[in-house]
Order: sequence, then structure tokens, then C-alpha cells
Amino acid sequence: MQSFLENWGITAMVFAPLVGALIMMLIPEREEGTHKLIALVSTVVAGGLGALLMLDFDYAKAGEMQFGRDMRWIEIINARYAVGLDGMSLPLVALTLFVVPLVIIYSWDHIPSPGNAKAFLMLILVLHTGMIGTFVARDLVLFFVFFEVVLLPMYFMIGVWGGEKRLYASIKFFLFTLFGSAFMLVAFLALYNLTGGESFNIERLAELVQSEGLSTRTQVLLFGGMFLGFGIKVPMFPFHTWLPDAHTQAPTQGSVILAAVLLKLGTYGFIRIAIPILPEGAVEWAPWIGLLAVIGIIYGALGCLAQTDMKRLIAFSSVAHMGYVMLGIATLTDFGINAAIFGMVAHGLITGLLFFLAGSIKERYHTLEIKRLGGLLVQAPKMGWVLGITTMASLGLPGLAGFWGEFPAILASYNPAPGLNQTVFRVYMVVAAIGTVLAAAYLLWLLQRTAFGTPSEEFIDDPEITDMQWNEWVAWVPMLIMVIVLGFLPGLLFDISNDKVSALGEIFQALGN
Amino acid sequence: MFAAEEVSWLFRNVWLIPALPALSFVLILFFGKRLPFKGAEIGIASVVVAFSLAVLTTFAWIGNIQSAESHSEEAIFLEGPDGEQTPIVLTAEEAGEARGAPIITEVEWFSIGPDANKVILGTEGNSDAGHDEDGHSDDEDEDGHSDDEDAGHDDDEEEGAGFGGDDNVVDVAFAEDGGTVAEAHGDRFSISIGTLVDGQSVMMLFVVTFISLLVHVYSTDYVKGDRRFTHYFAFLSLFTSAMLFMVLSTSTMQLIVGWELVGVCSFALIGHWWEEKANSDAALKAFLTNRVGDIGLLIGMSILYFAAGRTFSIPRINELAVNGTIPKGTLTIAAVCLMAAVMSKSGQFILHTWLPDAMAGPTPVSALIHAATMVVAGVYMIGRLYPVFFIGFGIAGSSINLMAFIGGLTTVGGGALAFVQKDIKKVLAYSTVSQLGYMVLALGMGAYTAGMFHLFTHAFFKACLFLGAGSVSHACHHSFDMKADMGGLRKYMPKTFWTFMIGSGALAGIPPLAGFWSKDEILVGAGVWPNTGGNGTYYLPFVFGMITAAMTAAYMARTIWLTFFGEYRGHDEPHESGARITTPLIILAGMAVVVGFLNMPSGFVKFFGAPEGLAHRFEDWVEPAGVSTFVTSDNGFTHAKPSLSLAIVATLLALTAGGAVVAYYRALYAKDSKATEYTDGVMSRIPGLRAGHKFLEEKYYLDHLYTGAIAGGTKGPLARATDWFNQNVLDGIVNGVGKLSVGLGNFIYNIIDQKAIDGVVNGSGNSASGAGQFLRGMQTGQVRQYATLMFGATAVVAAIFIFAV
Amino acid sequence: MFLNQFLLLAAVLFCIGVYGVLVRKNGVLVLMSIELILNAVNINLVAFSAFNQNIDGQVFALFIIAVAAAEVGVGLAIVLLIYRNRRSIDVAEANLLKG
Amino acid sequence: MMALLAQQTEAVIETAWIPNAFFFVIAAVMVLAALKMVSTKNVVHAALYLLIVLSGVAAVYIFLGAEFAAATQILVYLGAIMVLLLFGVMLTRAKLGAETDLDHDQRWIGALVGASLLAVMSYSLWDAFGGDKLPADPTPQDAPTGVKNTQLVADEIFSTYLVSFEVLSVLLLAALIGAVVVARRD
Repeated sequence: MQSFLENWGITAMVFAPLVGALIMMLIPEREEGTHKLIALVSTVVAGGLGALLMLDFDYAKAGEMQFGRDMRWIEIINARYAVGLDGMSLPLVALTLFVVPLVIIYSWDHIPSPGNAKAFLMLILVLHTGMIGTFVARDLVLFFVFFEVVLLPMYFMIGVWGGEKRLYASIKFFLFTLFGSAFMLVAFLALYNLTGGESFNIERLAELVQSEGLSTRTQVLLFGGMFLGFGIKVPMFPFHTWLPDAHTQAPTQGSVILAAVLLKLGTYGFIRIAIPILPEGAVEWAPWIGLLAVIGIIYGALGCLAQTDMKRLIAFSSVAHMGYVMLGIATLTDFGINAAIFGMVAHGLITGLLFFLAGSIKERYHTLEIKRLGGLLVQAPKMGWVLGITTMASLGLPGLAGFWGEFPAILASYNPAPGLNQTVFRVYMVVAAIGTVLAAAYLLWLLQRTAFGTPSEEFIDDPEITDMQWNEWVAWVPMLIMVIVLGFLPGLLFDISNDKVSALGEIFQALGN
Repeated sequence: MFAAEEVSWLFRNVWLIPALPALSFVLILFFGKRLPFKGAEIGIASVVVAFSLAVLTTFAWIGNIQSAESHSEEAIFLEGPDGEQTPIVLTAEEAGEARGAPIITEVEWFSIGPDANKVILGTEGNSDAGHDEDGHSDDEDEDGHSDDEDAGHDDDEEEGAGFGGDDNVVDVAFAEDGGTVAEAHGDRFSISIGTLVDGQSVMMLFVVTFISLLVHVYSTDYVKGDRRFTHYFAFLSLFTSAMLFMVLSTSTMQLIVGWELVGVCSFALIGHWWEEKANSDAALKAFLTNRVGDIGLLIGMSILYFAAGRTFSIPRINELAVNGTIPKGTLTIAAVCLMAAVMSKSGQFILHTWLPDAMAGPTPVSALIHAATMVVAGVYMIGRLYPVFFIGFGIAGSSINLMAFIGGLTTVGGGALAFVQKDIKKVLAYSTVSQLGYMVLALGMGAYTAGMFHLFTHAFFKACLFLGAGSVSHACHHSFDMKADMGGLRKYMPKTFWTFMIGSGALAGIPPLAGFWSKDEILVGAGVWPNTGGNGTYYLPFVFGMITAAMTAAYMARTIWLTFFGEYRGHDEPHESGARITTPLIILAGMAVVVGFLNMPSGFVKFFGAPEGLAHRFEDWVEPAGVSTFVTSDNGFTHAKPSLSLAIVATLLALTAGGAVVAYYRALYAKDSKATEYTDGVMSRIPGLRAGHKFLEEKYYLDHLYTGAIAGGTKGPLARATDWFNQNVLDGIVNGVGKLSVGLGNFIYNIIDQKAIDGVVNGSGNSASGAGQFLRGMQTGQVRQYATLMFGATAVVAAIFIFAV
Repeated sequence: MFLNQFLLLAAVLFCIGVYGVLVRKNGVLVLMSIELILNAVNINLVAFSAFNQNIDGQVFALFIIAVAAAEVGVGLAIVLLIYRNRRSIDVAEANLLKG
Repeated sequence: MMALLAQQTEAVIETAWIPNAFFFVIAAVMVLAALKMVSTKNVVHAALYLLIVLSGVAAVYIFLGAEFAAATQILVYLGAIMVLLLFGVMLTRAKLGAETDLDHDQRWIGALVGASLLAVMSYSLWDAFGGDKLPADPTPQDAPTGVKNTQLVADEIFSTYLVSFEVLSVLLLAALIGAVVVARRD
């Protein structure tokens, strides 16, 4: 058992949902209950395997790859099936394993129109495999394959189950991401060839780049390619415009997965691939990444203030929040990158929860127009409370998870890695801090307009407006608990990511000296 | 007073005090609605226990100080019962210096940075040299580090100093005594959470739990029958917990967390009646204004973090600020940033505008949060990081500095505004603004003890006043309008009247009430009155202080007159409030009488032949001491000498001002005691064309002119102008910025986002779609045609490859 | 014998097959032309097998024969279906793919 | 070694002019039959022309030393596929005589495409394999002596290509079922 876990645990975890999807394929569409059960079981199996792995994980050595598996795959280009877990990927794998079963539970009564639970849940399962696979991959080709596997189910999810402008949104999403991936792939291949065509393994490539002495110029160019690929996924200003559309049009489940996990593929790519492999390129790019990040923070916040649609507002807030994550990464310090990882997890939980709420509000009120909402606390007090806590978490209130992604990133930009311009980053710090005010402004405004006050005439006696239902409880409460627990015990996450991140941070300390 | 073990236990487990209300919050939230008293009993019980512990801690602390003062040679604290755990080791080299040294109990919260394991291995067996010096004496070893490891721990932080970036490089001289640490780059920057017990925090523990308890009791009557009764008590508990958590901070990180948490409780409680938009607007305004200040807090704390060599520890930052390791320029920037946070939290000009609006919340909340405790958080933070501000603003040598200036401006501006309010709570709110300015003014003049003492006394009498206002409004059918619905209440509610009188007297600085002692000390602290010594030459702040002393008495006289004297102008019979409301009032009034005597000048004590030991007790108990703070005469931190003549002058000034106001209103209401229309100053009656009409009609126009010119002459235009400025310019800027950012947001969204950036995207989409339309024409559905095209294309492409490549 | 004589023969047959596919309207005739194309390819495979003295090409040719059999089976079935539905096997009338 | 090999092949050429002549005759017949097949107006004739071409292909296999492939060609194509096609012709009620409407109007486009393909292919084939000659013995060098072509093919199919073979069987089965399902009259 133990050796199975050590050798095959990750593989089993990655492919368990896919197996579930294959089983579902054999079952006729009308047996919805069975489909839901299979989907839930396969995600829970994946989650259970993940939990066993996490129990078995040696946290004292969180900086090293564990449960590694490295097998022959595509020999002709030296691509190998290499997977593993370390302190950097563990939090994100855990996030994915945590959120997806909740999404499926939420789907129990909430299959969006035009129905077809079978196809819908199968897409979620395929997405699941793709997402975990991306986080555990240690080989660039494998990473790329998983990275792209994610794309198609999402495309269909938006395109089929989405809102009115779903086709436009899904195509925009697809085109944007594919555009970035193309550059990313070119960068990967160029990197492979420039380092002698020896390996696609990430750690090995990092060593090779050092030993081959790739010039800074080359590194900058390669980093640029990866930047486009990952930056669009994040999404960074000015590549963010796909996000509000995709989020607004996507079904609730799609929005939640998109916000909770998919966006993190981009940021994870930065800290797992682009920065460790190309440190000198990263140093050159960091100020620009920081600049785009803070523009994103302010821009996203201002965008939020102009929104009239709740879901779109939340979508814009993602731009701002991911700006903090990217700012943390851009500092290239242990503090900043730790904050970024925390920020990813926190944003995943919080924004995921916000999208869940938006979905449920939409279901009850049949609108998300902020002007028409109000008095949620009167009509559905429990839901109003969840909304209140979530917005507070989202605006970075200490004691809730959002804060630990935000403040350490601001702190870190006061003193970025050596070799980066301090003055520039301090300006970023001030701008980012101003962003926190704007964040509070739009989120509280949202809270005030939706939760406070009294319900408008049209909804006052609407029997459809009920308080939280059982599957909403089951799906939301665990997320809420995590938000609060992580808020008070940030060490839970920082201690996991710290070892790996500080090893990364030391590269830049050494580089600057 | 206590056995050493008990004292040690108390100081080590002081975390229980915030933990209890936190537990209560959770319990009320989950079970409150099912309980007979809807959760109020849990809240009260937890606060009672917390208060008892706080009282015990206070006495233990006092005992600690007293025994240190008696110069006993033996160690003040014994080791813990098991020899291994020595959580409390007083860093004292000499008992005299040990007086007031903070007692820190910390556990690691989380850590960021390279792993310390390798470093600890390197320092195994290293003596704990330098351990005593760096102030991190006391560390609760919960995670099983041995003492040696702890030593390594601290040393690591010093090594980390080298990391600090170019212009904040902390002198790494400390690392020398670290010995072996230098070779390994050990930078484990652990962020601790814990409790810091010293005079200042103990004082706040007492104040917060005391007032919280009274407010809890008061609220059971005041918000009786409210539909969110349970939530109300839950948030009261949460607030109490958060405030205590903040007060006990050992690290700036903890301080920030507590700071924001009290903010959110304030938000929730201001917006308690969120059905009305005005209330939720006020809540939003409070939160957002505080957020603006928080920018400064976050940045300032970041600067200090790196300047102190990557540590959040408050004693460590203070120590490095005192010994000059952190450059003065850095301290100045940090202090300016932190000042922004103080301005927002403690209602200083120009960020004070949220505080009067915050009166939209229930009155007990205003008493607890917006008068006695939360709003003094800014002042408390100045005290906590006093060396940073002291050196950063150059308080020792200057005649005016940013802190003193802001404090002075606030105290005068806030006081002037109190004159034009009809709403009794708004008067008190502006008065709070003014008094907070007083505290900041004191701290800005280096009069640390005076500032803290005023914080202490103000908490009692202002809470008393707010609760009194609540009682009045309870009687007058939930109105706060002094002019329309009050008057003559003296006869109907004597308990409320007398307690309100005592509170007002204390606020106005009438001897021997509490406010007199603290206010006097601040005026003395300016050091410009003959023979007072002090920090030097604060002429302008002194003038501000004197003006405020007069104004305070005047507006309180006006409030009392309008509320309690004359004839009742409301409808129905008012009635005295119940025991649960009046008892807290009486207790608070009692405190407002006695607490002033805690810090009597020694001259006064001698004059009355009281034992010398009674003099400046507060100063001894609260003022920080020990290595990690900075009581040395060479940085100008000396105590001013009290002056009897100044006390008399200030008191006379207050009495005169108050008397003049009373005279004015007597005359005003003598004509028609039931009138609800009277406006305040003379000038306010001139507007428009009615001026000429009034001039004829008003026979006593001259009288008005005289009284108006003397009593309210300046207060009319000045206060109106201030009010106008406040309402239009400052609020206008706030609203304008809000509007502007929404407009900018609209602009960006509509023009740039939707047109420019999306335009590019859609453009490419459109061109693809156009091409598609063209190609669509070719789709005849004829497989033959497709095949023809395919083979033809194959031929062409193959030809290209063959002939061209 | 030259390799090319086989290859050129195959090429000629292939092109005639293509011509047939493109020009014929009758579904059965189209299928026949496809068979021609497949046979041309098979000649190539066997020729290279001989040229390289490697048996793999023959194996592939055999596979193709088998696949061709399957293809004809399915193809004729489809043609029959079309015929049954439309009373005609003119492939030009089968234009459901029209955009 | 290379020189030796070249000499050997030279010799083969010298002596093998008779099969060569046969080849060209057969090739000419095949091309003519193919052309007739795509141009005839009688569907049944077209099938018979195809029969000629397929037989020619079998002959070509024999020239190339692939006896087994030739046998399979005759069995499968001439035996099975032709019958199937004739059934198809019958079932679709084609006339047994000449029809007028078998071709599209734009015959020249097809001709153009075919011709251009042929031109490109011929050129490239000529260019690539201009003077290459076939080895005298097409049997693999490493094959054990005395082993016949058929055995080699069998060895290969049932060892290296076993999986493909099985997949092919499944494909045939699927095609069988598919054909039945599609053509079923329901």
C-alpha cells in the first residue's frame, strides 16, 4: 500500500477523475443520479488519494520533490512522464482537490440549462484531471499537455452551458489562451533546443540553463514567450479582457473552477517554470511584471466600481487580486512568492465562494443587476452572512485568508530582490496599498447594495427566494471554514511553501550579489 | 500582593483575556438565539471573567512595579513550576531598571525565509551571549526549542539585518556576539503572536474590559427587543476580543490584524440597523476612511519591518529606533506613514469626518467603540511605537512637529464644530474628536504620560456621557435632537442628569474631576508656562490646548443647558431609565470622579499632607521602562513640573467660558422656553433679505450682539465656516474622489476597456468572421468539389515544395 | 528492374483513380475509383518493400487490403442507404454539408 | 561490398529482360483498363475493367517477389470486393447497358487535377529514384536462408504487428456490424 502510494499515488490521483469520466461515458444519459454519484465518488477518490499523499508527505523536506515518478514517455524528444509533489505544488493540488468535489456537490440541484448532467459532469472531471496534472507535472511537455487539456472542457462548458453571449465569450477565452500557449510552446521548444536537446525536465533545464550559460538576452526572449502564455492565463493587464466575459457567461460551476483553479495555472507556471529556469530573464522582466500587476490592481478596482452586474464585478475583482499575486511574484523574494502562493489559494477559495453566491443569487432573483438587488440579509440571512464574510475576506481583512496574500506582497515590494530597482518597487507598493482602499470600496459597495437595505418591490414576496439549501451548505461551509482557518493560522500554508520558495529566493539573493 | 507564581501565571496567560470574548462570539453566533437571554448572558459572562482577569493582572502589574521600586535585590519572578519552562525571565540587570520592563509571551505564528534547521545545528552549544541584550528575553517554548536554539533564533534575526536592502541596512554589529551564526546564512524570520504585558497594555486591558462590561449590561436594556439582539451581542464580544488582541500585540503584524478587526466590528455595529441606507452609508464611510489610513499603516509597518532587520517585534523595533540603528530619515518616513493611520483611526483632522457619522450606530456602541476604546487605538499605537515617532518627528528638539500640529488642529477644529450641532450624540462625537486631538497633541509634545493619562480618564467620562445621552434619548422616544425634543430633563431623570453633569465637568476640566488632572498635565507638558520644564518650547500647541480648554467647557455648557435645563420641548412625559441603564452611568460617573487622583502631582499631595507615595502613581505604573524603551534624559524625555498657577488659570478659563454660554442661553430661552427654533449664533440670523426685517423686529438686538459677540461671536462664523468646510470641502473631497473614481472607472471601462482593448480583440475576430463569410460561399456541400480542391491543393503545394525549396 | 517503373505505374493508377473520384457521379463508381487509388498505394508499398529488402511494406499492404475490404463494405452500405432514401446514388445530390 | 552489390544487380538486369518486357505489357494493359474504367458509360463494364486492373496489380506483386500479397490480392479483391461491388451495382438498380449520366459536367477540372498530380509525382519520383534498381533478391538480408516470403510475412504479422493485427480484426468486425446497421432496412 505504502509503496503504491509512493510510486503511483500521484498518477492515480491525477487520473481518477478521468476514469470516472470514462465510466460515465458507458452509462446512458438519463440516469442522472448515477452520473452525479460517479462524478462525486471519483473526485472524492482523487481527494482521498491526495489526502493520503499529504499525510505521507514529509513536511520537513517540503522543498524537495516527493512521490516522484519518472517514466519513459515520448522518447524521441526526451519528454518523460515525470510527476511529483513539493511544497510549491502541494497547496494548489490541495486547493483543486478541495474545490472540485464541492462544485460537484453544488451541481446536484444546479445543472445549468440546457441540462445534460452527464456531459456537464464529464467535462468537470476532465478539467479536474487536467488541473491536477498541470500542478504535478515536472516535465515541460507533460505540463503543456495538461495545460491544454484544461482548455477544451472549459470552452465547451462556457459555450454550451453559458449565458446569452456564451459563444462570444467562449471563443474569446479560447482564442486568448491559445494565443498565449502558442508563444509558450515556442519558448519551451526553443529552451529545449538551446540547452542541447537533452531533457524537458524542469529541474534539469534549470541546471542546464546555468551550465550552458544562456545569455541574458536569450533568457529575456524565452521568458517573454512564457510570459505571454502564463500572463494571459493569470490574467494580467492588458490581457485580461477575456476574463470578465468568460466569467459572466460561464455557468456557476464553470466560473468557480475558472476563478478557483484555472487562473492559478498561469501564476503557478511563473513560479514553477519561468522564474526558476530563467532567473536572469526573470530579473529583467520583474519590473515590467510588477508594473502590469499594479496597473491591474488599480484598473481592476476601477473597473469594478463601474460595473452594474454582480458577476462581472467579481470577475473584475479577480484581475485586481491576481495583480497582488503577480506583484508578489515580481519581487522575486521569499516573502513575495510565499504571499503569491497564499494569495492563489486564498483567491481560489474566496472568489470561488463569491461566484457560488452569485450563482445562487441569480437562481433566486433571476438577475444579477446590482441596482435591482438588495435586502438579501432580510430574505436569506444566512446567505447574506456568507456573502458578508466572503466580501470581507476578499477585501483583505486580517483574520481571513485574503489578507495573507495581500499584505506580504505589499511588504515584499518594499524590498525586492537585489538587482531590482527599489524605488520602482516602492512606488508599486504605494499603488498596491491604494488598491486595497479601492478594493474595500467596491466590495463594500457590492455588499451594501445586495445584502443591506430592504428588498425591492418586485422581489419582496417572491417565494423562490429561499435561504441556503442543503447542497449550498455542504459546498460553502468547508470553503468558509478554510478561509477563516487560513486567516488565523497562515502558518499552515506558509510552512509548506516556505522551504521551496526560500530556495528560489536564494537564487535571486545570490544573483544580485 | 500576589505570590510570584501566581503573578507569573497571570502574565503568561493573559491571552485568556481576549480569548474569552472570542469564544463568546462563536458561542453567541451559534447558540445565542436558543438561549433565554438571546446570547446576552454569554457575552456578559465572558466579559465578567475577562474583566476579573484584567483586574487581577492590573494588581499584579502594580505589585510588580511597587516591589521593584522598593529596590528589593531578589528576582522579581520565580521560574515556572517546572524548571525547564522559564517563560518569564526578567531581563533586569538591576531591579531599578526592571521597573516596567515588558513581559512578553510569544509563540511562533508562521515563518518565512530559509530554513533555520541548518542554522540551529550550527549554533548548538553556543552560549546565549547577547540574549539579554536584544530584548527578546522571554519566549514561550511551545514548539520545543531549547534555550540555545532560542538564542540562535534571535541571532538569526540579527544576521538577517544584512538583508535589509541598501538604505535600510541595519548595523550588523549585533552579529558579532552571535559567533557561529555568521557562516550559515540563517534568516528565519518567524512572525510571532503573543502577549506583551506592560503598563500601557495593562491600562488598556483594564479600560476595555471595564467599559465593555458596563456597555454589555447597559445594552441589555437599551437594545431590548431589537430584531438582531443576538448579533449585536456577538459583535460586542468580537469587538472586545479584537481590541484586547490588538492591545496585547507583541508584533506589528499582530497589531495590524487587531487594528483591522476592530475596524470591521465598528463597521458591523455602525451599520447595525442596515435597513436604512443612511446607516449603511455611515458604516461604509467609516470603513473606507479607515482604509485610507491603513495605507499608511501597511506601508509604515513594512518600512519598519525591513529597517529593523526583518522583524515585526515591537520591542525590537523600539530598541533599534532608540539606539540609532535605524536611521532617523527612515524613522521619519515610517512615522509620517503611521500618522496617516492614526489620523483615520483616531479621528484626527483631516480624516475625522467618519467619526460623527458613526453615531448612526446604537449609542452603547458609540460609547464603547467610538469614544472609549477603538478610536484611541491610534493614540495607543503612537504610545506603543513611541520611540519611532519621538525620533522620527524629532519631538525632543522642535517647537512644532507634524504630530503636535495635527493634534492641535484637531482639538480646536473638532471643538468648534461641537457648537453647531443639534444632535446630542454629534456634540459628543465632535468632542471626542477634539479630545483625541488633545491626546495626540500631548504625545506630539513628548508628554507621553499626559497623553496616556488623558486616554485613560477620557475613556471613563466620555463613556459616561455617551451612555447618558443614550439614556436621555431612551427617555425622549429615541430622538437625539436637543433643540426639538429635549430640555428640562433635569427634573425627570435626576440620575442621568447628575451623572451627565459629572461627566461634563470632567470633560471640561473642572477640578477635582478626572479630566482636570489629565488636561492640566497636557498643558504643563507643553513646557512653556514658567517653571514647568518639560520638553521645551511648544508655544503653538499650548495655545491650541488653552483654546480647547475654554471651548470644551463652553459647548458642554450649551449641551447641558439645551438638554437638561429650561422646559421640556418634546412630546409625552419623559421618564428616568431603568436600573440596567443608570447603574453603569453611576459607576462611570464615580470613576470620572476618582481616576484623576491616580496621577496627582507631588506638590499637590504635599499640600494636602497626603502620603508621598500617592503622587504620580499612573506615571510609575504605565510609563514604559527597561532596555527596550527609552527613558533617558539625553533624548529629552523628561517630565514637566506641575504648576499651580497654570491649573488655576485653565480652570478659570473653562469656568468663564462655560458661564458665558449658560448666560447666553438663559437669555435666549427666557423669551420662550418652549421654542424649538432658536439658532445658535448671531451671525447665523443674518442670511438673505430677512436680515433687515429681523433687525427691526428684534428689540434686543444689541443684547444679542453683545452676548453673541462675547459668548458666541466667534463661534458662529468660525464654527459655521468649520462646519461648512467640514461638510462641503472635506466631505466634498471624499465624495468627489468617490465620484471621480467611479467616473474614471466608467471612463476606463466604457472607453478603454470596452472600445479600445476589446476593439482590437473584436477586430481580429471580425476579420476572421469576414473571411469565414467568404469561405462559406465556397461550401457547396459537394464532396466532389472538396476533393477536387484537396487534390488540387496537394498538387500545388507539393509542386511548391519540389520546385521552390 | 528499376524501382521507378513500379512507382510510376502506381502514380499513373493513382491519378486515374483521383480522376475517377472527381468525375464520377455514381456512388459505386466512386468507390471503385477509391479501390484503384488504394491499389496504387499498395504497389508502392510492396515495391519499396522489395527495394529495401524489408518485409514490413508487404505487411502494410496486407493490412490495407483488409481495411479496403472493410471500407468497401461500409461504403456500399452507405451508398445503399442513400439510394434507399433518395432513389438516386448521385453523389452530387448528397450535399448536406452545404454551408 | 557496395561495388559487389552493384555488380550483382547489373547481372540481374542483363538477364532479366524477359520478365521486364512482361511487366511493361501488363502495365500497359492496367493503365488502359483503368482509363476505361473511369470513362466507360456502363457501370458493369467499369466493374469488369476494375477486375483487370486488380489482376494486374496481383501480377505486379509477383514481379516484386510478394507471392503472399499477390494471392491475397486475388482472393480478397477479385473474390470478395468485386462481388460486393457487383452486388452494389445490382442493388442500386443500375442499368446493365450504357448510361448517359455517369459523369459530372466539369470533367476537365478532374483531368487537370489528375494530370497535375501526375506531373508532380512523376517528376519527384524521377528526381528521387532516377537510377535506383531493385535488388535481385527482395528477401530480407537477415532472413534465414530457405525461408519463403509467406513465412516471413507470417512471422512479422504474428510477432511485431500482433497488436495491429488484432486491432484490424476488431475494425473488420466493427465495419461488419456497421455495414449491417447502416444498410438495415427498418
